[in-house]
Amino acid sequence: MSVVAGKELRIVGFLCNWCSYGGADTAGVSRFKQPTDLRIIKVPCSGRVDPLFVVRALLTGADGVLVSGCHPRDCHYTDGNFYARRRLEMLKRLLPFVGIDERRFHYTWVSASEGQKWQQVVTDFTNRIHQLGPLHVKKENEG
Amino acid sequence: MRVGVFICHCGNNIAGTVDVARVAAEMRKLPGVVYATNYMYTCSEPGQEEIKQAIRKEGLDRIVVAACSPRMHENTFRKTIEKAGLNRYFLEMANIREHISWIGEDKELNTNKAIEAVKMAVAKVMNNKPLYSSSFKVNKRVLVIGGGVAGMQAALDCADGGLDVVLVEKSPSIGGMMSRLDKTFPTIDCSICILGPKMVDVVQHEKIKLYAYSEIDEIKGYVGNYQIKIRKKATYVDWSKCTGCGACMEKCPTRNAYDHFNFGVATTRAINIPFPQAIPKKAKIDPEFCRQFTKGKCGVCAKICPTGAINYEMKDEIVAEDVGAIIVATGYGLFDLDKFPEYGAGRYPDVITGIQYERILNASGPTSGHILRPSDQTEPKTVVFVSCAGSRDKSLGVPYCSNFCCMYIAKQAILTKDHIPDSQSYVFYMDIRSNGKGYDEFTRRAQEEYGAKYIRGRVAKIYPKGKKMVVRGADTLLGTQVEVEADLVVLATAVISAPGAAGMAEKLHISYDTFGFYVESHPKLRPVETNTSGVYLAGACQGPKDIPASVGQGSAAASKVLSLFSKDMLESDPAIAQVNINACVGCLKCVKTCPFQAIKEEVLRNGRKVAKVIETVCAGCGVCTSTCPCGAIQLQHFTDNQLLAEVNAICQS
Amino acid sequence: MTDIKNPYLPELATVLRVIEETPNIKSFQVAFNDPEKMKGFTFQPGQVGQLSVFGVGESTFVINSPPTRMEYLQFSVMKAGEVTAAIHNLYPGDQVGIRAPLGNWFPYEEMKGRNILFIGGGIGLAPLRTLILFMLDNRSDYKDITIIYGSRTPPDLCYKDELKEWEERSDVNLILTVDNEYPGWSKRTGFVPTVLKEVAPSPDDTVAITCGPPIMIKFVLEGLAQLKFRDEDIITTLEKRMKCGIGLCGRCNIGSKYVCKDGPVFSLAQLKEMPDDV
Amino acid sequence: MSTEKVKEAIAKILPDVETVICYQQGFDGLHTTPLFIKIPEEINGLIWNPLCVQNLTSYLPSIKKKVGIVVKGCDSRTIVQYLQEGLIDREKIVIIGVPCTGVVSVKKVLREIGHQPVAGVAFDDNGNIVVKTSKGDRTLAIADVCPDKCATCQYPTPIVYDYLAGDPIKSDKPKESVHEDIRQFDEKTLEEKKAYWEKELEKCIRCYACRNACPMCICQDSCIAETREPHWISQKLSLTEKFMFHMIHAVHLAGRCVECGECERVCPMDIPVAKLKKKINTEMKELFNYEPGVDPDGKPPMYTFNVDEVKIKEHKL
Amino acid sequence: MPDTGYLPKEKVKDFMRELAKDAVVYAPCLEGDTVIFRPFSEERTLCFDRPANSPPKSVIYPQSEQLFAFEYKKDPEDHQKMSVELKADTNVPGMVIFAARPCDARGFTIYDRVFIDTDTPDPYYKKRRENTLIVTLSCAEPSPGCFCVGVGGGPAHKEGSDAMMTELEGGYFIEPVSEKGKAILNKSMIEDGSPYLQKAQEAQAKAHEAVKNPFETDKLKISQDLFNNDAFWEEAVSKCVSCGACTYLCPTCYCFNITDEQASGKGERIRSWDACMFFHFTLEASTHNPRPTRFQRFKNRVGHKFVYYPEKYDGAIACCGCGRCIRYCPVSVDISEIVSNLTESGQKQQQTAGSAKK
Repeated sequence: MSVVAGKELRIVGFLCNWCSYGGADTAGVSRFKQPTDLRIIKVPCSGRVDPLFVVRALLTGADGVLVSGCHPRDCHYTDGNFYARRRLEMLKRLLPFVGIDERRFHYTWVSASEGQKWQQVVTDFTNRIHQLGPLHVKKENEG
Repeated sequence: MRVGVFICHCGNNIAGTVDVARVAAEMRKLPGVVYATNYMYTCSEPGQEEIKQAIRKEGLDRIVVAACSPRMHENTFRKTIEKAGLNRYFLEMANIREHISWIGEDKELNTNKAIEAVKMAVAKVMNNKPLYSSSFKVNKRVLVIGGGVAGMQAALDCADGGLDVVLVEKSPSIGGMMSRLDKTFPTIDCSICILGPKMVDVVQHEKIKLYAYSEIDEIKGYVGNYQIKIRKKATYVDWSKCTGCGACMEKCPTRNAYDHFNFGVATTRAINIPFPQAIPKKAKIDPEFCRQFTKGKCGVCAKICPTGAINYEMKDEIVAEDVGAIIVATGYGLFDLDKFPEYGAGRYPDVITGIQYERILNASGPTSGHILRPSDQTEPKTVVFVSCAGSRDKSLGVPYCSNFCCMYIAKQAILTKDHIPDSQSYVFYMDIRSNGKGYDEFTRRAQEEYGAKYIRGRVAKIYPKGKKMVVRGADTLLGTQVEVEADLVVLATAVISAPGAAGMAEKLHISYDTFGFYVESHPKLRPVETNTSGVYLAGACQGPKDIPASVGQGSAAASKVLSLFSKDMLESDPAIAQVNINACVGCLKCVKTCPFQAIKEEVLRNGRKVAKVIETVCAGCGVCTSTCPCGAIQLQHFTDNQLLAEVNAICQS
Repeated sequence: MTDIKNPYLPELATVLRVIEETPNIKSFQVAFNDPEKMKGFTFQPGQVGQLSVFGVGESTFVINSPPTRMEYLQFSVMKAGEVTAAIHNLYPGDQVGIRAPLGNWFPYEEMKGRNILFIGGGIGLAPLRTLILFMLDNRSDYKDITIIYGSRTPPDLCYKDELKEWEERSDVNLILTVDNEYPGWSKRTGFVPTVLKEVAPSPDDTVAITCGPPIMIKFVLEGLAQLKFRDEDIITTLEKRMKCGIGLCGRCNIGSKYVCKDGPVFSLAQLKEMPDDV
Repeated sequence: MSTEKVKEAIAKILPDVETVICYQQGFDGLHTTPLFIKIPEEINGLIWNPLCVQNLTSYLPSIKKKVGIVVKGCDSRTIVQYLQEGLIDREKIVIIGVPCTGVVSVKKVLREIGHQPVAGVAFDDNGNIVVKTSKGDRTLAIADVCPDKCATCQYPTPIVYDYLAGDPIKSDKPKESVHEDIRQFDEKTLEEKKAYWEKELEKCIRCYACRNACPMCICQDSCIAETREPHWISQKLSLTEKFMFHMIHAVHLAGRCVECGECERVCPMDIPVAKLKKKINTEMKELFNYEPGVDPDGKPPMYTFNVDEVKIKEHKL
Repeated sequence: MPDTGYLPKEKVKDFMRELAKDAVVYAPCLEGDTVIFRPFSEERTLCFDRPANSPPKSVIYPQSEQLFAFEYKKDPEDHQKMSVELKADTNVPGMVIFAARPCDARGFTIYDRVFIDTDTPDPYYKKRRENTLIVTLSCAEPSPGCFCVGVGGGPAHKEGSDAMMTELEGGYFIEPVSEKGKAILNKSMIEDGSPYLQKAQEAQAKAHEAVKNPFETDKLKISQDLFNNDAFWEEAVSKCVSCGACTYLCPTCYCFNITDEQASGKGERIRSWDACMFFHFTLEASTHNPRPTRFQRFKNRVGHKFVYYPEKYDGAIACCGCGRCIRYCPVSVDISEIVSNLTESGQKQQQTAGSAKK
């Protein structure tokens, strides 16, 4: 049991607890319809997102990874998203170098009140991943 | 491991678009899950009871609740499982309502997504570890930053509640903006008459320690245990000797010192007491203007002072205070005239700001309450008020409403008529915002009883014409151009965040919005709390506010502190970073990136350097964990392995 | 080409019972799923087994139930790393894997007719327990049996029920100690090596068998030497990081000896012949 | 020339330090190996020539006592980076800097001479290396067999040193050339790049020579490539896991790699692993105008931030 | 049938194709500038003129292999009940290692004692070993760092080979060593080798002469004093960076790790190469590490090859002298030099040098 074949692709989302997870909640409360592909992992802060989580996800089966945190200057932990922004930008620029389309990885800022923005982000990112199709980075080669 | 899974229908909220029974059935197939069920309302009393029963009966050791957002009920269920004997961190929630049932239309897809979400939660909970909070002592003193009406109210309420209060005010007197006002709306009672006694209460309260003319240099620590460094700025007057007699001020030869209290409407002496009701009523030298400092000789005040309080050698002094909580009441700032080139950018003396007009109106102000226009000290007969001078103007970076200008313009129009009965006031406005108790009646009175003419429209330009100022604008209701020849123009300049607000927020580790106003924890339900525990907000530092709102918030913040201090010990959140000293290589990159200075270097007995987390300071952001290259510092409850378990549950299934 | 037994493939077994010995030590009684296997299983006191939690890994523990009581095999596990943490999460009914018996054993035949001195600390009583129970089941084969056992605090003492039983027996001399004074503890206090010195058992015709944390072992060995025990009469059982358990993977060696295969039981005389990277 | 000056400098500092780390001849004519000089007599064993490639500074963080070290310009960047990160105590290190016009890549020489055993080498005055094999001598221009880093070297003279053995040299290589190879690789299509890395990384045997030789891989024994807590990576020898390991190495070196090229030099399977790190460096330069190992007071960009990042634009969907 | 064979150079590929009919043929292939044993296919570039960067040990002893797969199974009737299913697969196809060097083949004989000649033989290794034909190519000249003759081998040492080829001008002279090896003489491309016997022997003797013996003796005698002297090791390997290049490239290193991996109730137990040079190799859960320092680990590595293994196996040295650990060492640590210093004659040299040290 995993993504529904033919209908969904595998999208992993890392959302910070204070802003974006709340934004996704707000979108839910407002009944803003979204595609179902995204699977959300809650983290306290976007600064907790080690770029290697994104790499691991993309290498082991994810077709797309989304990271969302508080808007810059608005981090619950003051600086967490500032670090996140640098690390994730670095990763975004590294990915195409190893042959992974950088469009498969998106990072953005959504506050707890921005339900509508969240809906837009999820919808647009999911559409983008569907346009790109499944990612076949994974290739087992023993020996 | 014996995981129990509880799927909530949430009435029809979840069950309507998710096949909850199927989710439960799928969970039963998972290794490690020994119990899975679905229930109408898991958060209800019987729903929680069922969880407790199952824990006991089935010997469950970890619980997954798939229901609404954990932001809603995580605490509820943590308490539930704790009551049944499990550690509260053996709970994971899968958000299948806000993130699934409410946003997806296809029941099949929703159900599949819910199954995966719960699988992720199961994968994570199997990696959870019991965490225990430790308790620490609270220092039951409170720091109030800002001695305006909000800060004073907070300080008095705390002090009356038995707390020791440290009140720090950066100007020489407490009282803030309210002490400058002439009358207050909508009652037209004298501002200083109602504020003065409060100021006296503050200075006389045995529980309040006042630092006037002082600023916050440094804030260290955490809720319950803050260490504050206060900079007592040099006044060059020994306040322990100064009696406030004012003799120095009378004899001071410098007469052109900028008068901060009067917003430059008049000048003052280089040594001055800001205003007659000042608390503390002490003199201070303004070295920028004092001849002793600028020319190196004078010494008049030193000679005249009967108590010998003058000390030209005085230096700033740093004092330390330890407190357990902080109330921030740093107030607001105002746009300068120079923001308005079309209104003369401060070049026309008879175009003034609302707060300057307050000083002109005020009986103890520079004109002793006679309305005299600055240029020629004559009585203005035509006064034009311009509202929204900057406010609600995106191009000036102030898209918001300054909240109380409409009201004080009405008040000032009324007072103008009171002072000069043959005067005529004009008010250019965008909208009249008067939604407080008795407010709308008040603005009507200004128009109906006092004859103020309200013109809806923006003022495009103000320029001098002889002794008059021509105010040119549009009347958008009539659709015509309007020109008023005024004797005096008062701009209701935009309320902005206090100067230095951002720097203060950074010292406090609280967040601020793009305009520099401090951000409350929740816009509705936690309006005085910040996201940093132990730091509370009062007054206009959080956003433009009038007096009653500021006072109310001051009291609210005080009550928050009082309830925080009702316990002797506080419990720390155990979901904080932890160092595995065996893996730590002592590179201390985590020390560099920790936003809270919560990590320090520790030298082990064998001489090895490692990182050490100061448990009470760590806020649990996890920046250190993603900084650490060797995985030695792990944010508990969000460890690499816990998050990887979730990633694997999605990607490797 | 004949099919050989796959030494890496564990025998499936079920946890029967979990006993909480101390705050961080649990004992697990397990039995093979195949009753025939259980019936046919034999081992010698001191031999070890590899206990698997599939998905997490394997770890080596001494079989601390004696070969004279074969309804189950008992392993005592102190929580330290990933595998032991996973083992601690096991409940009765859970499935595990066992590869046993592995390694050598206590030379109990050679000890017959002699005085036996057991010196244990903390979880170090586990390997001794096998031999103690085995000797008590064959009590007449041995002369005096003395057990010196200590732990940090009284709650850290393993096998509390058995300790009580041994204490009550007249044919066992049990000396218990904890490191420091502890509320409600009326017996000895002090570290095991110190107590050994105080008790000063005679080396005459006595074999000393010791197991415990490395630092205790170090001082116990010194103490025994002072008491004039011969190196050949001092026996200890070593613990090492092991993976294969059959002398191949290369990490548990001390010189040319593999603890998993040539040990874990060594006499001090043997240890002295080996390099010192213990 | 330099050799004597290096020896002089060592003789001078030796009384003051526990050890001086420098080079000696290795097992054949083409290889050098570290020499740890403790007593004056051992100075004679020292050699200094373009075969002294290894970045010796990686030994510094683990040495507690006061040491002397011989560094080339490129090696000195490691010391600068160590200083930025607070990994060494400048007081405990005496640096003998040697201006360098380029070293020799043993791999490239071996490729040129067909992997013959080498009896000895000599260097002539025209910038050539003469390699003696059983099949005769081969004369190669050092410029043709230098490591890639030398071809674009910007720091021929050490950035920090206490003694300089030789006259400072200015770089004659254009600054733009440094990242040229990365830009060219960037031009390839995603498929080409993916195929390239799959083919290269497939060769990896996870011996971790690249990691252990890397002066900035400070985790060493605590590297997450081998731990279960955290369990980032399995011991399976699949392409995914090899890929993951090299991504870990690259990401952990983001904004820290001093481009000494050790990872690539030591790889027994000749995988161009330095490229990944250099790519990140190119981006660090672009984003933060930061170059690792150049300014002792600099701040590694991943451990700091600007509230307003001038170069990071919000990404649109 | 003749005792020896001859394979003309132009028929080499035909011969390999023939072998590939019923086996996977691993041959040294050029990838970039790297020589690696790869399953032979037409698009590969063969490279016989120097030893491969990595030996063919992974063919018989893969760097990682599944010991067994497991799956947790829920009882459909009673979801509280769970069983485990284990599946082990020791089946392997027929394999040929082609054109390995004699030292590489000799390496397998060192494994054989450990993995096969024991009371608990390793079925995975044993099956692969039995299913693999090893055709070696004798060395014409030594590579940098080679010292096979010092450990009882040689450029044409036949131990471990099933058949050995020796390069001559127009082809390869083939000597079968085992019964398995004899069978290849039947292949149609193989001509009678006897006319080439003498030339081949000459070539082999010449090659043997060219390899230096760093120990200057056939019988190594390690000084126990020196071996047990920590200071010797600290000094000798202070430059070692503790990576695994030497062990992973070594045809005689066989230490391994066993780890479990699982996702969603399924998984496998993996056996993977490990290196005694790694700190983690002996790290215990209690955080105690019996060999915490580099020199202790290096001592164990040398000890294993030159002291412990010989102690266990009749004096056999667990080193084939292929020189890879020297050639590919990031810092050019030379094991032959260290071992030579460990011998009694080496010890004397050391002492004279060491007495001057402060």
